[in-house]
Amino acid sequence: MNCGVSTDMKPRTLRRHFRESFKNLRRNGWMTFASVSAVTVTLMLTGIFLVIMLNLNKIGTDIENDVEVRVHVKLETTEAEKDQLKAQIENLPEVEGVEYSSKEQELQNLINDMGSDYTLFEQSNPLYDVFIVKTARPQDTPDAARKIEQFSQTEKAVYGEGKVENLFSFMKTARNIGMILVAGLLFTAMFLISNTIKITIFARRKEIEIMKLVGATNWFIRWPFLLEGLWIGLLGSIIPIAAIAVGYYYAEQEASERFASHFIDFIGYIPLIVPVTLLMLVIAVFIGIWGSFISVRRFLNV
Amino acid sequence: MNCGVSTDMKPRTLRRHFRESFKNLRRNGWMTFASVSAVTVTLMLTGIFLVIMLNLNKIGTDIENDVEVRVHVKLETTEAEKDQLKAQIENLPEVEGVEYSSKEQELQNLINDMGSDYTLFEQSNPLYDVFIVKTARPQDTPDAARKIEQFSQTEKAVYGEGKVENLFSFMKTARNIGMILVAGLLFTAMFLISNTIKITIFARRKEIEIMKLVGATNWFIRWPFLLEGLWIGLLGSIIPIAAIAVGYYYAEQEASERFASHFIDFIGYIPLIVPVTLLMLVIAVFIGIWGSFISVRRFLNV
Amino acid sequence: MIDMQGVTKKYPNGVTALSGVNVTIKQGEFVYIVGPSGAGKSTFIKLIYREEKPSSGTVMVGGINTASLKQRLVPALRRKVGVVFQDFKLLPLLNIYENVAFALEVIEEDPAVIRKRVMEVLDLVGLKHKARMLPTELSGGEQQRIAIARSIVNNPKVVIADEPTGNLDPDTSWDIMRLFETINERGTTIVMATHNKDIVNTIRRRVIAIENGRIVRDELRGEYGYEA
Amino acid sequence: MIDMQGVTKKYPNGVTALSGVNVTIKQGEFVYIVGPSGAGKSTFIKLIYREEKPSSGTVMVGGINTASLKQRLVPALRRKVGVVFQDFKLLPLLNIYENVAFALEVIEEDPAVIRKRVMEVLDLVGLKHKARMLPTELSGGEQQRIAIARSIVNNPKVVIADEPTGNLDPDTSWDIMRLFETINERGTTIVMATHNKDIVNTIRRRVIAIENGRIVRDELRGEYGYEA
Ligand SMILES: Nc1ncnc2c1ncn2[C@@H]1O[C@H](COP(=O)(O)OP(=O)(O)OP(=O)(O)O)[C@@H](O)[C@H]1O
Ligand SMILES: Nc1ncnc2c1ncn2[C@@H]1O[C@H](COP(=O)(O)OP(=O)(O)OP(=O)(O)O)[C@@H](O)[C@H]1O
Ligand SMILES: [Mg+2]
Ligand SMILES: [Mg+2]
Repeated sequence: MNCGVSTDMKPRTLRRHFRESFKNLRRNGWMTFASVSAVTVTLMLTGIFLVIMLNLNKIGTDIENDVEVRVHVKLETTEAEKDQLKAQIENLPEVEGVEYSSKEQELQNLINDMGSDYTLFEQSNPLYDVFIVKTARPQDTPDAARKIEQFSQTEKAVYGEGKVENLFSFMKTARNIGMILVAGLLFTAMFLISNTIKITIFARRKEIEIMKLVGATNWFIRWPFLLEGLWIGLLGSIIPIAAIAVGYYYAEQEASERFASHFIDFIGYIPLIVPVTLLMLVIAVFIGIWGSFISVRRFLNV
Repeated sequence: MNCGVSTDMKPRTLRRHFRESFKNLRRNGWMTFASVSAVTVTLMLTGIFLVIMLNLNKIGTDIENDVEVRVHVKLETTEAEKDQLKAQIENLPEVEGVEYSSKEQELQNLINDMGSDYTLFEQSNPLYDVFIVKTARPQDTPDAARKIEQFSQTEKAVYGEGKVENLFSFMKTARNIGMILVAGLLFTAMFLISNTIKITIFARRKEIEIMKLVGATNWFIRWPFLLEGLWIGLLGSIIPIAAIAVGYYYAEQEASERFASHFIDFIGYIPLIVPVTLLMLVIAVFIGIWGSFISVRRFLNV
Repeated sequence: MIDMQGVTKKYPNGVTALSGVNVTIKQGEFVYIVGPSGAGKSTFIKLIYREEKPSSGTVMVGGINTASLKQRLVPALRRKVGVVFQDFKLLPLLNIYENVAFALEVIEEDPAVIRKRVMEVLDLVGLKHKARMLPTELSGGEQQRIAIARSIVNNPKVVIADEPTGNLDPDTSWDIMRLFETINERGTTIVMATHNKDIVNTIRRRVIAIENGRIVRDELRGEYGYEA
Repeated sequence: MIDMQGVTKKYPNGVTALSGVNVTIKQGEFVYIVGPSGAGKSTFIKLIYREEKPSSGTVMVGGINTASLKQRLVPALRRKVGVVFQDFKLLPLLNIYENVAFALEVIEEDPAVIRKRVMEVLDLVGLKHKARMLPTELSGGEQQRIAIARSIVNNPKVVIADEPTGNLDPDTSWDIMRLFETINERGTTIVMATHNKDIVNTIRRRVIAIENGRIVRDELRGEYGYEA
C-alpha cells in the first residue's frame, strides 16, 4: 500500500469544486440567504458610514484650507516697498500664494459683510492695505505669520491667533475619533460576516466529518467551502454597492446645489465611489473566503 | 383516549425551563459564544454611534440657540423711549429675553474681537446702542426681527438674514439624515442579532423535530429557547453597556475641559447614559427573545 | 385502538409507500409488521404517531382521526404512543438520563417520580450505569436500547417499535422481547416492524406482511414467512 | 493486511472498549466480528480506518501504522478501506447518486468512469431507480444499501462493514452477502461486524468473538456461537 495523496489537483477537480460550490449554495438555501443578507446589511452600513466619514473629513480639510494670514502693511509703505514685501513673503518656504487687497477693497468687503452702517468710514478709512497669504499646509499658518511679522513693512500679521490653533487641535481630535470609528466599524463588519459564516459552517460540521471519513483530503473539502464564501461575499455586496453608487450620485448632486453657499463641497462622484466600492468588495470577498477557511479548519482534524 | 394538553404550566415546569435554558447555553458552548459576541459587537457599535449622534444633535441645538436679533436703536432715542421699546419687544410672544448694550460697550466688543485698529473709532463712535433679543424657539428669530423692525425707535433689526435661514435648513437636513442613520443602524443591529440567533436555531432544528415527536407541546419547546434568547441578549449587552458607561464618563470630562472655549458642550453623564443603556438593553433582550421566537416557530410544524 | 381504512400514502417525491391499507389493531394486541426493505413498514408506523398524514383514507388512533387532528392536540396523541424510531432520534446534546427523562418532563411529571422511573427503565434495558453519558458515547445497540427505554418510560397505551432489535445481538434481542411481552401482558398494545425471523417464528403473534405498500398477509399467530 | 498487537482503546470518558487485542487478518480473508451489544466491535472497526487511534498497542493496515500516520496521509489510508458505517453516515444534502459518487470524486476519477461505476453499484444493491432521491427519502434498509454501495464503489483493498444487514430483511441480507462473497473472491479483504446468526452459521468463515473488549474466540470456519 502506497502512502500519500497527490497534492496537484486535476483541472476537472477544480471544475467539480466550482460546480459543487454553486450546488451547495442552493442545497443550503436558507442558510445561504441568511449569510448573504448578513453580508448585505453589514456592508450597507459600512459603506454609508464610510461615505459620510470621508465627506466630513473633506469638509474639515476645506475649513482648514480657509485659514489665511492677513498681513497689514504699514501705512507709509511705497508701491516698491510693497512689491519687495510681497517677494519676501513669497520666498518663505511655507507660503503657497499671496494676494493683495487695498484698504478700499477691504472696506468694501467689510461693508458687504457687516452692513451699510460701515459706509460712515468711507470718509476716513481706518483700515490697512493687506496681503492675504496662504500656506501650503494649513498647519504652517502660525509659523508663517510669525516670520512675516519680522519684515520691516509689516504692521501686523493677523491669522486669528488662538482660534486657528484651536481649530487645528479640534480637527486633529475629530480626525482621530473618526479614524477609530472607521477602524472599529471595519472590524465590526469583518467580525460579523466571518462570525455568520462560522456559525453556518459549524452547523455543517457533520458533513465535513463524513467527507473526511470517506477519504477526502482537507483541500478537497475546503475548496467548495472557500468558493461558497467567495460567492456569498459577492452576492452580499451587490445591493450595498449598487445602493451606494446610486445614492451617492443623487446625494452629491443635491449637496452641490443646496449647500453651495455654505462652503460645503462633497467629494466628487468617481473619486469617492471607486475606492469605496473596491473596499467593500475586498471586505466581502476576503472575509467570505477567510471566514470559510478558518471555520472549516476547525472541523478538519478528524 | 382524552384529547388536549393542559395549557397551564406547573411552576416546577417553569423552573425546569429556566434550568434547561442555562444548560443549553453550556451545551451549545461554541454557538452561545458566537451569538453572544455578535450581540456584543453589534450593540457596541450601536451604542457608540448613538452617543455620538445624540451629542452632535445637542451641539447643533446649541449653535441654533446662539442666534439672536440685534436691534439698532435710533440715535436720537431718549432713555424713556428705550424703556418703552424694550417693553414692546418683551411683549412679543416669540421673545424670551432682551438685553441692552450701549454703543460704547459695542465698540469695546468690536475692539476685543477685531483688534486694536478699531480704537481709532473711540473719538467718533459710529455704532448704535442695541437691544440683543433671544427668541424662545430659534426658528422664530426671523419673524421676531420683522416685527421689531416695525417699532418706531428701531433703526434696524439685524439677525444675519440669509445665513440664519441657511443654518436652520442645514440643521434640519442634518437632523433628518441623522435620524435616518440612527433608524438604519437600529434596524441593522436588530437584523444582525436576530439573524445570528436564527442561524443557530436552524442548526438545532433536528432537536426541535425530535422533541415534537416525543410529545412536547410547542410552548414546552419554546420556553427554553426564549429564555436562551434572553440570556444571550443580556450576556451580550454587558460589555457594551459597561464600556460605554466608562468611556463616556471620561469622554465627557475630557470634552468639557478641552472644548470649553469652542462652545462645544457634551450632554451630561446621567442624562445620556441612562436612556442609551436602557435602549441597548431593550434591543438586546427584546431581539434576543423575539429572534428565538420567530426562528423556533419555523420548525414547530412537525 | 388503531384502525386504518383505505389508507394510501404518497410522498411528495411521488413514491407511493402504502396503498389501500385496511387494518384494525385492538387494544392489547401484539402485532409484527414484516416485509422486505422499502415495503412501507416505517411509513405504516409513522402514520400511527402522525409523523406522516395519509394521502387518502383514515387513520384512527384511540378514537382520534390523526389526519384531521389539530396541531395543538398532536402532542396529546404522541404521549399515548411510545415510539422506538428506526434511527433512534436521541437528542444529541442531552445525556442518556436526560433523553429518557424528557418524555416524562413533557407531561410535567413530578421530578421525584421522573428520577425513580427513569432509573427503573434504564435498568430494564441494562444501561443504568451509562446514565450520565452522551448518545455519541454509546455503541449502536446501546443507543437502540435507550430509544426503547424512552418509548416505554411514560407507560404509553401503545408502543410502536421500528426494527427495535436491528442493532442488537440475539441475547439482548430476547431480553428486549421479554420486556415487550411483559408490557403487553399489562395491556399495552405493541406494534413492531421487524426483520427478525427467529423472533417472529418463536414468539408467535399476529403478523401483518406488507409488500410494495400493500398488505399481503395478516395472520393471528403467524410466521415470518420469508425464507431465503 | 491488518495486524493489531496489544491494542487497548480507552475512550476519553474512561470506558475501556478494547483491551489487549492481538489479531492478524491476511489479505483476502473474510472475517466476522461477533459479540454482544457494547462489546467493542465498532471500536475494533474504527481502529482500522483510523476514526479512532489505539490508546496503546499498534494497528497496522497494509503496512501503515495508523497511530503514527500523518494527518495528511490519512485520506490515502481511507481510500484503500471501504467502510459501511453502523449509522450509514450519508451526506444529507447530496442525493443517492452524489453520495456514492463522492467516494470516486475524492480520488479525482474521470467523470465518465464515475457515472458508469456508480450506476453499476447502485444496480448491485438494487437501488438504481432511486439515484436522484435524497437519503431522507429512503427507508432504513435502502439507506443501508447505499452505504454498502459507497463502500465498494472504488474497489477498495479492504471492505469493513459494521452491522451491514441490521436494517435489511433476510432476502436482501442474503443478496448483500452474495455481493460481499463475490468481492471477496476477487481478493478483497472483508471484515464484518454482525449480529446475524443465520448468516454466520451458513456462510462459514473466520469468526472473531469479542466480549467486554477482549477477544474470547477466533476460529476459522467458526459459528456465531451465542444461543438464546
Ligand atoms: N420521507 C420520504 N419521502 C419520500 N419517500 C419516502 C420517504 N420515506 C420513505 N419513502 C419511500 O417509501 C417507501 C417505503 O418506505 P418505508 O420507510 O416505509 O420502508 P420500510 O418498509 O420501513 O423499509 P425498511 O425495512 O428498509 O426500513 C420506500 O420506497 C421509500 O423509498
Ligand atoms: N465515542 C465513544 N466515547 C466513549 N465511549 C464509547 C464511544 N464509543 C463507544 N463507546 C463505548 O465503548 C464500548 C464499545 O462500544 P462499541 O461501539 O465498540 O460496541 P459494539 O460492539 O459496536 O456494540 P453494538 O453491537 O451495540 O454496536 C461501549 O461500552 C460503548 O459505550
Ligand atoms: Mg423502515
Ligand atoms: Mg457497533
